[in-house]
Amino acid sequence: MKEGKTERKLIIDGKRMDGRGFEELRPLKIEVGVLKRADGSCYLELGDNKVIAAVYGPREMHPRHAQDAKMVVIKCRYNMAPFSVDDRKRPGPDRRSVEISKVSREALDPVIMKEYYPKMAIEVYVEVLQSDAGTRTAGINAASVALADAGIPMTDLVSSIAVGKIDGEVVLDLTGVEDNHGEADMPMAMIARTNTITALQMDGHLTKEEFKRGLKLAMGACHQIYELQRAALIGRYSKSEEREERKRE
Amino acid sequence: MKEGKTERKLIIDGKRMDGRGFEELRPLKIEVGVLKRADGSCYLELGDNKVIAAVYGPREMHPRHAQDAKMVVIKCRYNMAPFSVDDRKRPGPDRRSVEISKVSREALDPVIMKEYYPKMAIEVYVEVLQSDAGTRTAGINAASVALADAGIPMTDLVSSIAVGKIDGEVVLDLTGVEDNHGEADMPMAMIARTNTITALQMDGHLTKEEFKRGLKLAMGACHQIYELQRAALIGRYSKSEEREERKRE
Amino acid sequence: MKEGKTERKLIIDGKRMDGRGFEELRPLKIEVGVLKRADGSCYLELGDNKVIAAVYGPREMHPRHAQDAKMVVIKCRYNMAPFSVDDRKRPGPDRRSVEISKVSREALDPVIMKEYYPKMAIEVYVEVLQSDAGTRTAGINAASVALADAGIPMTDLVSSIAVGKIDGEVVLDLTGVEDNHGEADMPMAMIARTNTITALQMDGHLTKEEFKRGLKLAMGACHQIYELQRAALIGRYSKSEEREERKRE
Amino acid sequence: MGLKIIDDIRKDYVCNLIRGGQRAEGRGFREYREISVDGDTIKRAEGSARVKIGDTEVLVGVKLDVGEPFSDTPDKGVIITNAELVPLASPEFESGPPNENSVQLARVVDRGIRGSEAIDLEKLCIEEGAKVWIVFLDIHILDDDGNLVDAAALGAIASLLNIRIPNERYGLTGENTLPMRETPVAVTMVEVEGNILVDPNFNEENAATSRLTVISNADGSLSGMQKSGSGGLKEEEIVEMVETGIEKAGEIREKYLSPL
Amino acid sequence: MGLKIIDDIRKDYVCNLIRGGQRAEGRGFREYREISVDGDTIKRAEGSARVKIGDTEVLVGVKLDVGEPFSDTPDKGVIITNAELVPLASPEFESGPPNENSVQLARVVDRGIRGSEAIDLEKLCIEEGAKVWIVFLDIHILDDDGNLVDAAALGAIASLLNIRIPNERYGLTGENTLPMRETPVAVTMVEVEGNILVDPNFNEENAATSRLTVISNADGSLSGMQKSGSGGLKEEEIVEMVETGIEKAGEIREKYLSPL
Amino acid sequence: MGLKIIDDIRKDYVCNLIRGGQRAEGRGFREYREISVDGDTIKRAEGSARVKIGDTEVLVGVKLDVGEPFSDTPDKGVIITNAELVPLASPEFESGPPNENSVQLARVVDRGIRGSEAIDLEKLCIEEGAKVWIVFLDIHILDDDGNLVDAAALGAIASLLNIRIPNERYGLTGENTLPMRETPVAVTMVEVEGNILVDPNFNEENAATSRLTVISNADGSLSGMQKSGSGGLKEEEIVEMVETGIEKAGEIREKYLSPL
Repeated sequence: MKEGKTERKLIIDGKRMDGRGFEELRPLKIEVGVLKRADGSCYLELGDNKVIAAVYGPREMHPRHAQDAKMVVIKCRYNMAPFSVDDRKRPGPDRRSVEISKVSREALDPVIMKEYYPKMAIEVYVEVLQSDAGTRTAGINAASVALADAGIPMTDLVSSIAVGKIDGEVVLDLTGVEDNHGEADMPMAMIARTNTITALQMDGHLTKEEFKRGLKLAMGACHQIYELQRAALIGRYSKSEEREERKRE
Repeated sequence: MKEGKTERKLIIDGKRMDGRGFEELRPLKIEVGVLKRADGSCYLELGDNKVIAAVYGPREMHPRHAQDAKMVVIKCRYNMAPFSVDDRKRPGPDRRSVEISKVSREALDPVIMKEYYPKMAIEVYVEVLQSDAGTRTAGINAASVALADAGIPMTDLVSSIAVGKIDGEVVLDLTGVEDNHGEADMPMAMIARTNTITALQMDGHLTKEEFKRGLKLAMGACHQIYELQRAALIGRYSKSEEREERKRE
Repeated sequence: MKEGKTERKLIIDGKRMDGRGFEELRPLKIEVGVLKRADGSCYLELGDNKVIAAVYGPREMHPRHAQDAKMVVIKCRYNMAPFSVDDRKRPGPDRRSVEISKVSREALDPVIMKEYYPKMAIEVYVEVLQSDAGTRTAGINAASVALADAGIPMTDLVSSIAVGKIDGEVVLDLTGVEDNHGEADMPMAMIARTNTITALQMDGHLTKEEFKRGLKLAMGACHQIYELQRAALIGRYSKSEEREERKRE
Repeated sequence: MGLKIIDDIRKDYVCNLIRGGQRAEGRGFREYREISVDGDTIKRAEGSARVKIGDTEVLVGVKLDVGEPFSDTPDKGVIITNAELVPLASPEFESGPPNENSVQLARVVDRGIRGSEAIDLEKLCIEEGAKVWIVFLDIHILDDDGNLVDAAALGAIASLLNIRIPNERYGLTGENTLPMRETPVAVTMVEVEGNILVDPNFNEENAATSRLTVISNADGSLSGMQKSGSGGLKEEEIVEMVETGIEKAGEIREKYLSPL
Repeated sequence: MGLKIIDDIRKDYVCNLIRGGQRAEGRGFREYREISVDGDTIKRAEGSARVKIGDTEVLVGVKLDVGEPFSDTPDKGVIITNAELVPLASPEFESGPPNENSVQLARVVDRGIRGSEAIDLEKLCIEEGAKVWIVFLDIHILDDDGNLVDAAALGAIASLLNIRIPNERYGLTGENTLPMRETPVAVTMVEVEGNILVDPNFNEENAATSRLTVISNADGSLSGMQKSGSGGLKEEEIVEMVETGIEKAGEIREKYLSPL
Repeated sequence: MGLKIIDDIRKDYVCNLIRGGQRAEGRGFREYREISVDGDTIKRAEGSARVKIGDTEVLVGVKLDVGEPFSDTPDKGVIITNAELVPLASPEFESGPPNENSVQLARVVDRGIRGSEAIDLEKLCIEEGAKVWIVFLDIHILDDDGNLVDAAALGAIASLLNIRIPNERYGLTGENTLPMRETPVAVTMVEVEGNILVDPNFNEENAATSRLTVISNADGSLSGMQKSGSGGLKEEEIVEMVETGIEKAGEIREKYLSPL
């Protein structure tokens, strides 16, 4: 909803309000395996966004008539904690979260080897604990890592980021203030290794050239994110192995 | 709800506000087979009412525990488009539409040869696109034709119309203005060939004699409607046959 | 919710507003077998509370996936009639009735011989027709009798009562006025014969000593209630037998 | 749902009896079961009535509250009628939001009261366009042995005949009795094997394919009607039912409502 | 849900055709089915349009009401877009609250209108912070033979182009036409077997794994975009789709919206 | 639902350990798992706390808003407590509206805060009868390894101890800290094989048939209690649990709430 915008300078002396350059990501922090009960989990911070993702399954699919005889069914639920936003969010799904749940599921779906588990379900849950624009991309990044942590067979990870337009400039990874006063927001998700785009939405106003520039910018950032996701997973496995070894000693 | 009535003359010089006589139907237009995806369909205009009916089935009945081992289950849903009435109607069923759905289903039920399809379901959907009093009767007329168009085995068609009382007179087929300022409304449905009444409701105030007169008036009108329903179906079949023949040539 | 309390004397000259002593129950009336369709039923008045309980089952458990292969499932629903309270209650469950339904079910559960009916369900319904504080205890008492009336195999009856604190005194069985202006309310349920407590809630403010005193007071009252429950059931059976005998004559 | 064998047997039993000119309980075809009406049983309600027709039992309570009028009737009070088929009352009823049966029940009772203009709604206006009395009429079914409509409608009108308007609770002055002008009574009939039966019990309802409720006033005029069920009726059957309905309504009004 | 055999067969049929450079109905890959736009068909609505694209049929109605603005935009009117996939329109649709497909449909159409700032919402302010016009845009699907988004978006903008503001109903004065500034048009494409198809019909939608909707304005700028489906797209495919989308939008705007 | 074989095995394992005087993790019967309380982790909330008890993890956030008071307490603020058992936290939790477990959790926590009059609600009145602060206390469960109540109650009181009232957001002046008077602490115990265990983990909860939560204040008085589970307890067990509950609450208050 771009109508809220009032005149507010978002870029001063070529720098954004938080000091970032146009093509710079916010700080990204990824922790793997943070929950006991979930089969896989990931806690992720992207700037002031705090999200947690959990994966359950493959397990029995309910209701039965929604089972797929050929492949596993992916369920995905994006949810905001009531205190994660400025005005308290009423608990339960709203139209926005229903749409984001669908977009997130479709972003992750292409990398999951679904034929391995016919009739079963894999459930992906994303909880937004604190939000500052970009929660859906943060959630997709976290969910992708949580799927790997759960040992779900995947062809690759999915990485996600938004680009947008503020003060007439195409920039990477909008904050909440930039999103509220900016001219466009374009979240996307990508399989970094193959440059395959699995999610793309656009909201606001962009020329064709701005769009092309933004898409390239987002693709580049996804490669960075991919490396951070990999590093977090490697850190996790090496720690597990250390523990294993210590046990054996 | 008759309480809204204010003093307003509905009959002037023996004529109703739209120029009709007391026993005159509004213009009735029926088109058969107007939808591609539905198994049977009918678009119907009765004065300013515009309704569309679709039939699906016989097909599998869900949920299974609601199946009937001896006969097909008829489901019926009457729904108003949000823009079909003066004050926007909130989407979704309200108490009025729940009742009308039940009355419509029971109006149609007696002509359907239900024992042909045990454990299955036939679904009837009526959408009101524009309303001006009489939508339930318009819907029953359209649904009856749509059932025939879907090839559902039926013993006969069902025809439906309302009578009412305005300015102390029993008249046929009330408009919205007449209904709002009138004294009674009595929708009914009938199997015209056997004069069997399958729906009857009354709302307002009638003496016993007015009731009897009204019932006879409605029964007569149902015979007229029946002919128009038949004509529309015959038109449809002859067109299909023409097409068939042209193909064969 | 104790916040509503305003300064109001609830005890004058050692007597409560309705003339009762501190350890005195309100009049308790129990009728067994009051409904035709239910398998077991009980109408109960406790002071100004009027409740009715019905039991259905053991019968098939729906949905099937909630069946328990080893024992019967107990379902319990506590519900208030819209006109049972000062401000009309909107129909349907609210958070309070969801909690009371759970507490009531758990209060009754320990006496039911659940292994007799694997995969089945026993349904307990409590309707509050008129309320004056203590409806959950009245409901548990009535439900316990209705279960016996339905012939459900039970190890014993469950009896229930509340104690509370008003004007600094621990007293038995609060009325609505006492509850609104009092300092604490503590409903409990008990298997009288074995002094086993199956429900206990506390709300408000009590010292440890007051709590102990209150618990003993409630336990004593449950023994009284137990005798009245038994008497009602015995009355019911002797009447049935009389009828049987008269038939045979 | 789905016909069960026991339903078939009961249906056959009822039909056989009727073919022999008989009804269970030895009733005549035009005879009601025993009726009782207990007024004012619920203290918390502004009016209430517990009605029994045979084993069918219904409790109706009326609460009054102050609220806004509808925008198209700014000078009139509001009636809101609601029916709950609570699962306590029948093995067929389920928990959950109102289904088509409870919606129809509430709407038919409501229609009878409106159609007859039983309540003088203009007298329920406190301040035009701003404040009127809202009459909540809640029908609580306790035991369903058939013919809920007649019991509910009788409970509704009986409750309304003895309302004390709680002016004091809202700091208002004014008349304390609800202005009633009419006493609509509902009479329900079914057709089984070509016979018309008044006041069907549960088994008779299931054996019948068509049911007609006729609501009429003290002067014999009609204020509401509703056919239900998946069968058809002939004109002469309907006319007979309407005449019977008006007659039986007169008897019930005389016996159970006049004393109130 | 769950792939059925008939779906597989249809999918193979569509894919085979496309591999051979063909589409059902003999259409070109970049060709729309026949489009028709009928304005103002619904009297009760302030604006409406019935759009057909091939056998897909959508009815859009706009109602205006007076209400409160959002607290963060006290000087602006409000748009509320809703889509109903009523079960009349497809054997796949079910009764019940909006599911993810109808929510997405409504939100994508809504986004196009907002992103392009098609309506001058400030002109819909009646009294700052207190009273504004609420524009209810209701999308009613009648027949789903694929590409609901383009039909719905076209119906939405066509309805909005001919709104009469019902000032008189609320005792207001002021302009009676809705202030429109832009005409966003949605163009949806799918990728099947490496080919990009414009305006997929129902079978083509099911054969495709990725779909992209591109919403663009008269000057060729973009005001919304949405990928859906469980497949991936390459950068060059997306760029090609965006260019095609802008081009086709121009043709549709010229042909169907200019006359309005 | 429905006992599964794995549940039986876990239950046997827990019971065997306890019969031998032991608990998993080597804990004593009256010993809590490791507790951590992190305050103010959520910027968007007026107060928040992340509590871990062993592997159980709960995030509580408090938001303040201005609204109307209840009509029977016109001079008091309002507390609204809500708990979400989001499916992320346990394979047993499902999406959907609050079920009986989440309702009970929220109500027990709420009762402890109300019973102890922890918040001076009169100080949350802005304008009598018209405007008060509404305190939304939202409990978000992240990982359920048993004893959610104690974690949620501790998170609730910890969040409340550090609230900044957002007067400026509503153009108000006044104190910026929430007036707290008491620090209720919940201690939950179960009975397994005749032994009382404090702070049951998930497996112990499932092995027990009765659970008792005791909420107490700094002076050792009680402000709430709740038994749950389908088992019975003896008077002496309850008295022992109450005494243990008060004692453990003191230790927790001292260690985790005094620093705040």
